[in-house]
Amino acid sequence: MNLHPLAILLQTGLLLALAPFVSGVIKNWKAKLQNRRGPPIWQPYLDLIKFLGKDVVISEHASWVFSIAPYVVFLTALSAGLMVPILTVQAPLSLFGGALALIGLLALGRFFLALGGLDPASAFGGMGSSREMTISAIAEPALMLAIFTVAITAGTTDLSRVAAALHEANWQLLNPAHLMAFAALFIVLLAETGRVPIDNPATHLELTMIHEAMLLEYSGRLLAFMEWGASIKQLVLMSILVNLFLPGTLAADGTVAAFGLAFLIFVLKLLGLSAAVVVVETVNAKLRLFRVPDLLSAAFVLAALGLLSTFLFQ
Amino acid sequence: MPPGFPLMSAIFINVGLILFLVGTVSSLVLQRRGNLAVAFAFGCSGLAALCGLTAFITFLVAGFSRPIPAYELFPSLVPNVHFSVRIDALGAFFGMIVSLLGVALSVYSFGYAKAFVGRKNVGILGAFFNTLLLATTLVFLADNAFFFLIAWEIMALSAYCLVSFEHEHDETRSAGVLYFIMSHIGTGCLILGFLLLFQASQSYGFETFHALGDRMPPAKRDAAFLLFLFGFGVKAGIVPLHTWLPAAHPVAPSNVSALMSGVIIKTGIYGLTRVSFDFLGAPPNWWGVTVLTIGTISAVLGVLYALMEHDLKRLLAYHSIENIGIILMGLGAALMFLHTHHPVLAALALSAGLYHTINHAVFKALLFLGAGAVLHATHTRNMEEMGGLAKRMPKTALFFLIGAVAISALPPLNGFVSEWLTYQSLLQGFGTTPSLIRLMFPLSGAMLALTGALAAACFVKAFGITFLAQARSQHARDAHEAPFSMLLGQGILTAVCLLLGLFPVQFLTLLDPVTKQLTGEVLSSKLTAGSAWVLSGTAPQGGTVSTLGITLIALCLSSIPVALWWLFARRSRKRIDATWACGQPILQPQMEYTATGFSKPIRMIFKALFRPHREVQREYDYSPYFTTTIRFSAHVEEVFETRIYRPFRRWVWWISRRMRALQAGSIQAYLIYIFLTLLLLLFFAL
Amino acid sequence: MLLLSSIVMIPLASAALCSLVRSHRVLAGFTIVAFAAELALGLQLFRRVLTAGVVSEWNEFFHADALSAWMVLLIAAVSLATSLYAGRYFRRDFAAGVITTGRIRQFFVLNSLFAAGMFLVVLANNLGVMWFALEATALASVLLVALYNRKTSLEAAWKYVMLGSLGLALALFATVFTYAAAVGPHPSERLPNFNWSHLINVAPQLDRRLIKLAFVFAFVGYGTKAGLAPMHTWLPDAHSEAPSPTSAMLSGVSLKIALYALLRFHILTTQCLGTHFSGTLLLGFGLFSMFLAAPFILVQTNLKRLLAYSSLEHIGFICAGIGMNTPLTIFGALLHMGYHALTKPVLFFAAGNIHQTFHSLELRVIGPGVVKVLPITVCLMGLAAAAATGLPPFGLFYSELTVISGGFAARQTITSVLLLVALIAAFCGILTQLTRILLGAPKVEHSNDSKPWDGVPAMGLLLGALLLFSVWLPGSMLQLIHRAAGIVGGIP
Amino acid sequence: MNTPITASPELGSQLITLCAAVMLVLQFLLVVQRMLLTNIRLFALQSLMLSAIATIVAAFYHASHVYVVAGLTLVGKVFFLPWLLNRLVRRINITQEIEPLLNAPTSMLACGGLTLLGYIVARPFTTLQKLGNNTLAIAITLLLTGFFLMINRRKAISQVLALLTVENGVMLAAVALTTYGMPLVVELGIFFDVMVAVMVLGILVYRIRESFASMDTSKLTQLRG
Repeated sequence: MNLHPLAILLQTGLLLALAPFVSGVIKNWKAKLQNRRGPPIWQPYLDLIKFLGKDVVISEHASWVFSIAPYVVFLTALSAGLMVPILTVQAPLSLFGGALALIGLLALGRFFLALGGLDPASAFGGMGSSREMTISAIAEPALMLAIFTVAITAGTTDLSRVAAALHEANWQLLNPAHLMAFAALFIVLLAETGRVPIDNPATHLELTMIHEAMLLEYSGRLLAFMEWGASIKQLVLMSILVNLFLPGTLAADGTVAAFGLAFLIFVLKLLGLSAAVVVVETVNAKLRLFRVPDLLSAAFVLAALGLLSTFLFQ
Repeated sequence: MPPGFPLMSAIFINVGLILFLVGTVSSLVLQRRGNLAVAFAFGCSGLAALCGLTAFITFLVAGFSRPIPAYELFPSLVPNVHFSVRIDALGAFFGMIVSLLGVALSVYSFGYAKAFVGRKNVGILGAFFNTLLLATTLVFLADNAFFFLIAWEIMALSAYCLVSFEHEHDETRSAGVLYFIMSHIGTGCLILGFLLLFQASQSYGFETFHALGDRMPPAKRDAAFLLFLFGFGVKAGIVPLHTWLPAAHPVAPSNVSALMSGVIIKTGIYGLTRVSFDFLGAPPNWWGVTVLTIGTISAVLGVLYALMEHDLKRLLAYHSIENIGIILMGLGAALMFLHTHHPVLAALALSAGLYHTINHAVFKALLFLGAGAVLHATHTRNMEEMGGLAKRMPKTALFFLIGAVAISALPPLNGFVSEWLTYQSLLQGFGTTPSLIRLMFPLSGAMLALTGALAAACFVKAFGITFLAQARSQHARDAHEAPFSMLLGQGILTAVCLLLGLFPVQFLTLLDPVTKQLTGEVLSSKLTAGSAWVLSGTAPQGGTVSTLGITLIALCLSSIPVALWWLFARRSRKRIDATWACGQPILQPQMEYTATGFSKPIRMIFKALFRPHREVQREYDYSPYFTTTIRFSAHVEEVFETRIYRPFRRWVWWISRRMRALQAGSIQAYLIYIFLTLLLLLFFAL
Repeated sequence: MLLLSSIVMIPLASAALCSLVRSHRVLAGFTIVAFAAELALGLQLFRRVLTAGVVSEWNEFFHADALSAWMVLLIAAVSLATSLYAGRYFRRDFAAGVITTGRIRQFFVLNSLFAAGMFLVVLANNLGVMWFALEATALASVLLVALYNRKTSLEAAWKYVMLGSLGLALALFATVFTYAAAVGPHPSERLPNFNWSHLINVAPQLDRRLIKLAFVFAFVGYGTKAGLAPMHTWLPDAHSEAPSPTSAMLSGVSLKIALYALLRFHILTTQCLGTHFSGTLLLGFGLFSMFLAAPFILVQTNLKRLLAYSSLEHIGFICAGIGMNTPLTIFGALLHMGYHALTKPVLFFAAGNIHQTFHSLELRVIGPGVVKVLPITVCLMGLAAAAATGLPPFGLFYSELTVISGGFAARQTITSVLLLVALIAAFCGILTQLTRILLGAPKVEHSNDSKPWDGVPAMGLLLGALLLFSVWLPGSMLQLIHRAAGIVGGIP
Repeated sequence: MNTPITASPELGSQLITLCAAVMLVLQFLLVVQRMLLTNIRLFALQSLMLSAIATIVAAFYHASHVYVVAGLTLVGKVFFLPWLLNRLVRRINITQEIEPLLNAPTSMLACGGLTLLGYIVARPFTTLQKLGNNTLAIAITLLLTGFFLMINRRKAISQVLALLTVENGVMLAAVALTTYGMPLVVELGIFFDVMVAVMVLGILVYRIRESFASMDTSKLTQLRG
């Protein structure tokens, strides 16, 4: 198998374009659900353009790490996105790495995000990085175990092959292992994308914010790439969920029609998932930091059960 | 392969060994003339290591999977002792590691040891540095148990002398003693293990030990395995035998710490591999299970304790425990695969472990050298007094950052590759056995994930608190960049990190002889998917990864930000301004996040393990609501130290004190002893 | 030429000469010359024994086999080193005013007598004479221990002489019983032959019960003199209170000489009763001594007592090695004797230097950081300590490993494991204690030693020999030790 | 039995047994007696018995060299040593042993037990001893009780005396077991050794007395551990 430049370009464009849309949708629907008017769906695009144009203010204490962090976050999220099958079973970069590489890349992005938070010497940034690293650390085992559950049934960590395997196996979703893995991954998704009940993307209250705290000192295009990278990461994780657990609808052949169809269904699936996220965010309150581990360990247990059930039902 | 090739490497090795000796002697002779001693000692060690490197690499490249015949270094004049060495793939691989580090560390030491000239006797430092390298190389080359043990003990002895180099501090002395005692106990176990083999084969030769286990009674075989596991485990610093490691590694001079964390603890891995794959024959299942479990526990606990440290070098030492654990996961899985007769998977897991061995050697040495440079610049190991060094020593900061990324197993660097291989082998291990045991694989995989994430957290803390933000103390404020040779030493290791990360397939060919020797499988061909730049899990459709590809793609994608900048932000300016300080006039360093604070969430989450306790002293003038000064200190309890080692030590002292009463000084009592002995023997005789 | 008799006579002569002169230098000179000559003669004897097997003189009054030759070598070497060290040592004591010229002369006289007695022990053919010689060494060494005439040294000497002569009385019983056995049930007009060379041939015909009883008494008696636990109680006192040269002699050879006497009985018993009885006793008490020594080392507060306990541990190891009674273990044990004889005096010499610099042997007083005050002494002491704790590249590592692997080869696994455990325990103790005092920064500022090279020749000589023989055991010496091991193991 | 015996061996044997028994009795007296000078005299008597035994052996068995032993014992152990010790005692004017560890009755009891033990140990060898009955048993008993005496007494002098009684026991054993005693050279060696030993002990006792102002050896407990 070899690389299709066209596919790469296409998927890159898709990620760049779709990511702000998803966050916009979620913000908007959440507002609606809470009887507010809320920002328009395309608000994130406007924000990005605005940020890109603005001057950059850099802290006097910050070093070069501060300025490269946003680009690392952006690029890692983007290249991670190229390993996920979105429209076709065959992800453009599945040859360059599967689930493990994807997790690794996202972790690399987080690494620099946290460093960027520490660099301006403000207490908030440090607090944010500390919490971010803690939560991701305890989210990691659940994530890995869930991935393992899927990968074991497919026999590979290559997401395209996993998708393909599930594609052939008709309607795998009923498999309890997958249900539990899905649930686990959903919780991890909430944690990784900084959603209620783990984090509150809307707040700027010092003591509760996590992701925002790290971005506090960023401005201008640096902030733009930070935000954009975050939303791309969110899109990537969501598309893993939707495409690995409901793979039936990925485009089988290369015809334009098939692509179009796949794209539509993909967007629908995303909207469905976003709706779920919105509901969860609305009906739940943010957890205290030290209650978060309980939630994530619940995810871990779910994934472990899923694994156990693959073991039992084979 | 060209004939006489082994001869070549043999010659190179001999030259190297002789050079080490020359280095030892010359630096002892020149100890009065500090700088000259430094030049000679580290010059010789560097050249010697270079010779060794060429020899071992040529050997591995030529791919001798079968050992070349042993030869005597120098004729022994003592019966039963033969100073004979042989080069085989495993030994050559580890020899390559020690030589590689030897080169980089010697370069680094030129600048580093200068700092001691006049203050301490650098001649001693150089001499024992050479001896240590020499002994370690011989450990990997020794061909019989007697010689192996001699080299092993000399290694321990010189390491002890290096650890207690700055013996003026009490902490250093006690650490050295603890290290030497535990290592000696370990050596005792090794002696017993080897003697069990000797009992079975009536010989000391490693040749005759090969696959000896199959001819031994199972009980003795298992006993030997356990003895070796203990003996080599002490050296490798597995939990719960690790307590000496975070004590001894930090107090040594940094180039020595790098050597110890990089290579010396790897001798334990070497021994374990040698014994369990070469000597003891087909392993029963519980060996693999034990090693895998120990590995997992060591990995998780190691990184957890590392997170609690704010002493930079102790933090790194704890990470050595973690990485030893990861290596052992690979070895344990390999043993289990051997038991279930999956040689290819065994080869995969083994190469994962060995790959991580060399990776850890490189980036841990790199990090210790960085820490050494920081120590050299700030004269403190306490991270709470550092900060802002990225501006004052940018190159060191860059090297340290790369090391940190590598040890956190982040792509595209070498740590990621070896852990990726470990994941692959664990993943495929699930299918190898129908029994419930197979759940161990994914679970330890999850623990490995936890370890990786915690390591990332820990190094965000290590790098962030040490190098970023503003300086927390005067030391840190007037820090300066390290001299050239120290930077060069770090640079070499950084380059190796990148190479090992970006060209794994090419490197794995060097491992072929080893896997061929130990598992009978050649791997590198199975590990390349299509192009030579893509690494693949061995299974028919295992995952693939290409660090090089990822890097290139990322570079291509970075055109997007550039383009966007050109489109929107060409005219935007960059302003430097103060960080928002909540309305305070200026941002005080005290307002920064501290290392202790950074790791507090983890400390709270795992409080069952850490049993943290804190002391807060606050002073105020007129009302407790307006505190003038506040002093906070948090401690965690090291369970093994407080629950196992300290009580045992107390018990020993108590017994000994009690026994002194026997020698109370009264001659009557002494006469009674003799009298009773006489009566006893009279009864015994009649 | 009368080799053996001259070996015994020369020290006596030097003793006589020493009693005449006053000058310290001359005294030291005499003894050095004498013992250098002894060493030469010892090598001569070594060659003769290798060729002839057995050398005897004065119609077999003197009698030397491989075992005796080996012992002669050890005694000569240690005595030479001691006399090299003693001269300078006492000159410093004299300068410090702790000792009078008369006492110094007394030391040199008694020291020569001490050595002469030991030579006689190993060369005497008649067991009675052997006993007599051993008693002579005991008396000489008692006066040496009491040389400083301090309260503590008198106390030590008193305990030493009481326990020692009691033990020797028991040994005398053993001798009598053996003689009775030699006489046999049928008394005859002519005196029976009480020579070793005769006894060993008729051993199998001797009365078994008498020999057994004799061995029990010999074991307790000579065991007391050799410092086997629990009869060892005099040992740390005497070693710590004697002047350092004497401590070196006591621990370096005197203990081993007593052990030699015990071995003679052991051989007789094995010939008569088989190996089991005496072997078991040696092994059991050897192990007991080792395990007793370790805790005392760990909590010791006095430097020379520490070293004394380490000697106890080594003697125990040697006994155990011989008690295991396989060719390999006995060979290892005899080799260990040699290496230990070369190692331990160095430690005592170093302790002497430390004592004279710090005017105390209490570890607390010597405190941390001796290395800053006496760099060279500490360096040599460190080497010797590494050797004594059985670290390579020194020979004791080799001999210890030989004994233990011999045990394994003979399937005496448990015993060997116990031996190893005891060795490790002792190692831990010595390492902890010596690190505590030698390394570190001194508490109080001591004047850096004026004469750093004091005692270095003696220590250098021994350490050099040790290192040499650690990497190079000449074939002839190996042959000698093997023969000695054969004699001990009962292979005629 | 091809031993050429002229005078009636029974008589000799009887006499020897008698003397040996007397030695034992004297030993018991030593155990209970606390006056030092008396102790010394008792020891002298014991030694006298020993030399008597030697003489008897020499007379009844034509072992001319045993006369020498007898003579030496007489000179040395009956006259010289007691004289020496007397001088020592007068010099450091101490008249009697302080309270021993065990009081008189208990020590008698202990010695009785030790005698029993001596007999048990010696029983297998009754066939071996040529002269007298149970002389070997008595010799071993002398050893054990002497040992006990050393443990029980605290004055340096009386410990020396106890040691000397042990030596007597050895001599007795030598005579009893081995017809003609040991070879002369050995006897001489042993004898002079004992002499020297006692002198050394004397010197030490004197020095101890000087520097400790006492002879109580149970006070010598500086060296511990």
